[in-house]
Amino acid sequence: MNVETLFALCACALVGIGLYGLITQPHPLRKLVAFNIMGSGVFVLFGALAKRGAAAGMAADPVPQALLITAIVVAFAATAVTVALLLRLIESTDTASLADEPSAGD
Amino acid sequence: MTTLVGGVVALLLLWLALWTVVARDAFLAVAGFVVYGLLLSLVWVRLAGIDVALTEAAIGGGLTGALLLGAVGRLRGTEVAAAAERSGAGTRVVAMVLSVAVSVVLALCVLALPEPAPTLAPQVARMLPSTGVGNPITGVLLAFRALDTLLEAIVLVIALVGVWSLAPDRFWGGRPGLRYMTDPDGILAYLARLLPPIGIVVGMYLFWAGADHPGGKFQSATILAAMWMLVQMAGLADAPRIDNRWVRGGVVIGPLAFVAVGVLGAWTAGAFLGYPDGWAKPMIVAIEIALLPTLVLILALLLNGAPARGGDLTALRSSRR
Amino acid sequence: MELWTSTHGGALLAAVVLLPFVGMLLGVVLGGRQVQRAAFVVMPLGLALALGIALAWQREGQTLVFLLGGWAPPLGIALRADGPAVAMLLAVSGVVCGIGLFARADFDTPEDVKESRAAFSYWLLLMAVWGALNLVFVSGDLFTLYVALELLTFAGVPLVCLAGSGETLRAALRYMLFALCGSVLYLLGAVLLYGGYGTLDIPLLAGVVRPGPVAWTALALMTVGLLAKTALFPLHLWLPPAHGGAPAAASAVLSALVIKGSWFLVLRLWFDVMPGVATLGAAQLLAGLGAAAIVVGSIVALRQKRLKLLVAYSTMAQIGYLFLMFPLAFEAGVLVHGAALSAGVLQAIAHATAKAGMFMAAGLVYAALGHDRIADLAGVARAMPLAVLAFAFSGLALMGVVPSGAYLAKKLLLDAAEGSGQWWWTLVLQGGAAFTASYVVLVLANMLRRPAAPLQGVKPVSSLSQWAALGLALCSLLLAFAAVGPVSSELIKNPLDAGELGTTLLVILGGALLALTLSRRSLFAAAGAPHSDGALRRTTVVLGMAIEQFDAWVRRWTTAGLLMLLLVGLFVGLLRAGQAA
Amino acid sequence: MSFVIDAFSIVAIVAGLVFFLAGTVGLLRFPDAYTRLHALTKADNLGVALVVIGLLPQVGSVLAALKLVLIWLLVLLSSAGVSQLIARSVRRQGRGE
Amino acid sequence: MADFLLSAGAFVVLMVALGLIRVARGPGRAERMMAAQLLGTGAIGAMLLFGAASGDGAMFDVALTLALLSAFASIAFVKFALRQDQKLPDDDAEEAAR
Repeated sequence: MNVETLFALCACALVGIGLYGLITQPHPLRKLVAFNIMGSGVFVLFGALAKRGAAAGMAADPVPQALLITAIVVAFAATAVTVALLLRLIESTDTASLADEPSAGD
Repeated sequence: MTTLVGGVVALLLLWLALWTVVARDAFLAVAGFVVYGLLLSLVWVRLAGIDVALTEAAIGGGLTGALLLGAVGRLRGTEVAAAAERSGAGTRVVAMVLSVAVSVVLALCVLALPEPAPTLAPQVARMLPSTGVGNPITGVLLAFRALDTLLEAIVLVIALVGVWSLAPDRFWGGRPGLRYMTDPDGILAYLARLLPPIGIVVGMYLFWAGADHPGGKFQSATILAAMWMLVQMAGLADAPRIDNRWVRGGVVIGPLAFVAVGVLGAWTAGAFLGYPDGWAKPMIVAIEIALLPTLVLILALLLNGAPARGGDLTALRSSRR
Repeated sequence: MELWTSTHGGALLAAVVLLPFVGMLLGVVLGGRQVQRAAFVVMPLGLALALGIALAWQREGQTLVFLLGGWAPPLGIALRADGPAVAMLLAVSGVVCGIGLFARADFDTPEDVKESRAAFSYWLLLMAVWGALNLVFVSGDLFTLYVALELLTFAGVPLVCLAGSGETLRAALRYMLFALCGSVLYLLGAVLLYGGYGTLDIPLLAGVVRPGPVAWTALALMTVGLLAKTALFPLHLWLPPAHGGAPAAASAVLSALVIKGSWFLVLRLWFDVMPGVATLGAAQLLAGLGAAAIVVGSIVALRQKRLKLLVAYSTMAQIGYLFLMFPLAFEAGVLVHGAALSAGVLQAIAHATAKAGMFMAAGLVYAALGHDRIADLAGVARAMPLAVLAFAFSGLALMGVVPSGAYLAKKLLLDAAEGSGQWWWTLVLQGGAAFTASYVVLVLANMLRRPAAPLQGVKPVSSLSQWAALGLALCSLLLAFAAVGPVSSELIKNPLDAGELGTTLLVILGGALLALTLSRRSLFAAAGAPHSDGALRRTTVVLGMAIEQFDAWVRRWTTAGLLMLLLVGLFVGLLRAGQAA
Repeated sequence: MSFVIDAFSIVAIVAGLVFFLAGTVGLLRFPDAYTRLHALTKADNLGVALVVIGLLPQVGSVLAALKLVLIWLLVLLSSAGVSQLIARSVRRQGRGE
Repeated sequence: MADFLLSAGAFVVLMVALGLIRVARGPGRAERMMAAQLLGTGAIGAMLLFGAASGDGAMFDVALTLALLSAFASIAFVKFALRQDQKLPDDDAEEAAR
């Protein structure tokens, strides 16, 4: 098996691991970490596909690699916004639960 | 040999990911994630993506790690409460089965991909000379798909506005995040005096190299932002007020200059974001130079978070009214 | 048709995307009161650009194309505007302007303040949402569309918690995390498509995509990811608290506009990227989820105590409506641009205008009374007739009364259902109108009721805001006339025609019946008075409670997450099975 | 000549690897935080240093050699500073024995 | 030579990977942090060896970036995670504002 197929398969597993954490971990910060793992799985998959596309004297297809840089920066921005939201939520309610409040009256 | 190295790295990566997801508490998960980010840059090197490896090393491991670590320190008691909401064993089994199923389906797709792989590399190789830059990734980011790069800068501005909007009214206009105490032992301050000059040199080097070799404004901006944060963490400098004119100007100068160069292109080359013959490289460099301060500022300010102290007094009055 | 060279007027597409963003960037640096001014400069300009695009599109008689930087796909990025895109561009510009007028009163920077957080953020985010939506409509590249989706999320989430209360922060965080999950699934699908076909340009992809594991998985992942962002049942866990908790001017943006972005992208994927991969079975599943959304959303709406939450659940139900057209758009086993697609776009526009008006009306009531408890709305009709009229008109428009846009959409879909022999969608379409009528009747009955004591302490609200709400509601109610060009005018009947009047009455009657049987409190019970229910109502109340419980269960994070994965599997299976057959 | 250079590189790199091994073993086997820290810094300082020294004759350009030295200096600096910080925080918590 | 460098890199990765057991076992945050530091150093070392093996000088840039950013992450570690017992200065400011 060549290195790109190996990492592509590894990336598929990473996506699954991230999904599992995203669904089962109750704390938002843990979900965020799981999201980042899942995201990196997608990125590695894209990177492996880029490596498959090596041609014309280039070691990899540069288009996916350029897109990846954009995607990594966007994922960082997403993480930053989520962390800010989470910290503000903790600051104002002292909880971080995502569940509905047991509705009291209205 | 290469496959063996790849296999070792892949196995480690999977183990770390799994461990991070199921770890006992949030600190462990984040510590695992930081290590995971370091390993990921090794993966990128194996995948011939030096540019991506640079970005991942800088953002994935460094900035995201610092962001998450900062959050872990401020969780207060929320983790204990969250543990009570842990899903039952049955749910976890179902989730595991479904997640594995998704992975398997994806793996089958990967194995079903056509051979030889479709690629745009030959087209990039053919068109790259007309852009005047030697690094194909810079060519894609700033010529062929310049719109994406412009939009990405705008994404960052919007994310920053979103983060700022979370501030309590009384702190609006003030300084974000924590005021770090000066380190009593002086070691941190020592590091924070020593590392930034090196970081600035490395950052500028990557920026300069980016036109023809791996590197570029993102990687450079991330390093510079990290150095600035280091100085802040050591208590040597404070985060800027968010109503500071220079901060506001710096945040938007990059995308605005990008649009301006794009309009210039529409005028001289007949297409928005186009470059007239022979002018591609200077215009690309101009965009990169304008984007650099914006990226440094926004990345650092995103790490700083929402304004949390020293708000404008008039705002305070009106919110109490 | 030329899809890979710039056409006349193509540059307008770049302008319409960048204008709101440039306004936003200038707003950041100008700060203070200038932010609002920048927004009010951008609004008429954006509307004019959208009109210019519509005119150029009509003159060219084909899809407008603009190649950025002159680079042709697959290397470069093309912006394209076809019929649906032009219609959505126009509608969104109009709605943004209406919401902008409404929001002037709520998000004004006070005189004694240099810059207020809420105003600064609101106007910037409004412009960001607008730019992102325009990009979604005209972008011809799947990765640019991913960036546009993220732009939309980052701009939409902070709008939820502008008020800053704990409950809205929680809603915003939930929205953010679920939406992020959706975008990663979308990106994963796009990555697979690139791996399989080496391009992300929509027409280029459409030419080369063949049914197979890669295409099936990609379409399933992207569709489910987008459904999570659109909040189609059962992936709606974030919608009710987010839309119900945000300030009215923000709810209007979220409900009328933001969710349309990801919905439109589903449309693009199915109709333009992979029309040959999509199968009737998968489309039936999509529309089936829509039908479930209508039933569950409407019944839970009836059981709400607060007006804004009721309107939020109504949004959930209306989202279901937007997906009913998918199985009706098949011709000879292939999805085609036709009457059903027009009906879908029309439905989206009708919902955008009506729902914006409805949220505004609810917000006005809340602002005036200081609460929005449905049971205590008696006497509001007398105190603020304009707002109540806006609510009533929006409600009628959503029900699909002639000559509203929803009416025309329903008509087109009914024809398509009849033509393709899918009689069950006729039932859903007609029943859906009755469900819509039910909560509108419930609210209006409470609003029109004579109060036990005259209403005290009603705060004055901006008349501009009231007129803006009424204006949008009227737009929706008269939308069918605007569509006369593309569709035959014979479809629009006189609203007082015996047949039409009969249908309208039947729908309202059905709605009233539903409201009577399923609402939280009996319609006849005066506020606070003891009231005994009959046996039938006792049974239906139990049913209503059961559905409410079911909704609460579906909206739990783990349930929604598992359902999301399950849906991916179902879509892959149905796409595969359909090809084999 | 090239044989001598290669041999030198191999010897230096293998020595570096030994220190990495020692660092890991120490981190795993040593009884308390201070001694573990001691083991860690060996890998940081000497492991990387020997690898860098071994690689220096292998790289072609002065710029690359400069980068190598800079990397080593950086690792040295941050390792020294950070281990100090760790040690102090361990002492402050009264843990370590 | 390239094969030797490559296998040396793999050895370094394997070695520091063993150090990960410390991240899992702890017991304190300091130990986990040490293991992370070791892995950072290891990744830099491996990157250098891989870079020399492939003859691609740009990999040294990655190692350089890694060295800078892992130092930054380590300091953030110490600053945020090891001093949790200390009160955050802005908490006082918050209290005063209330």
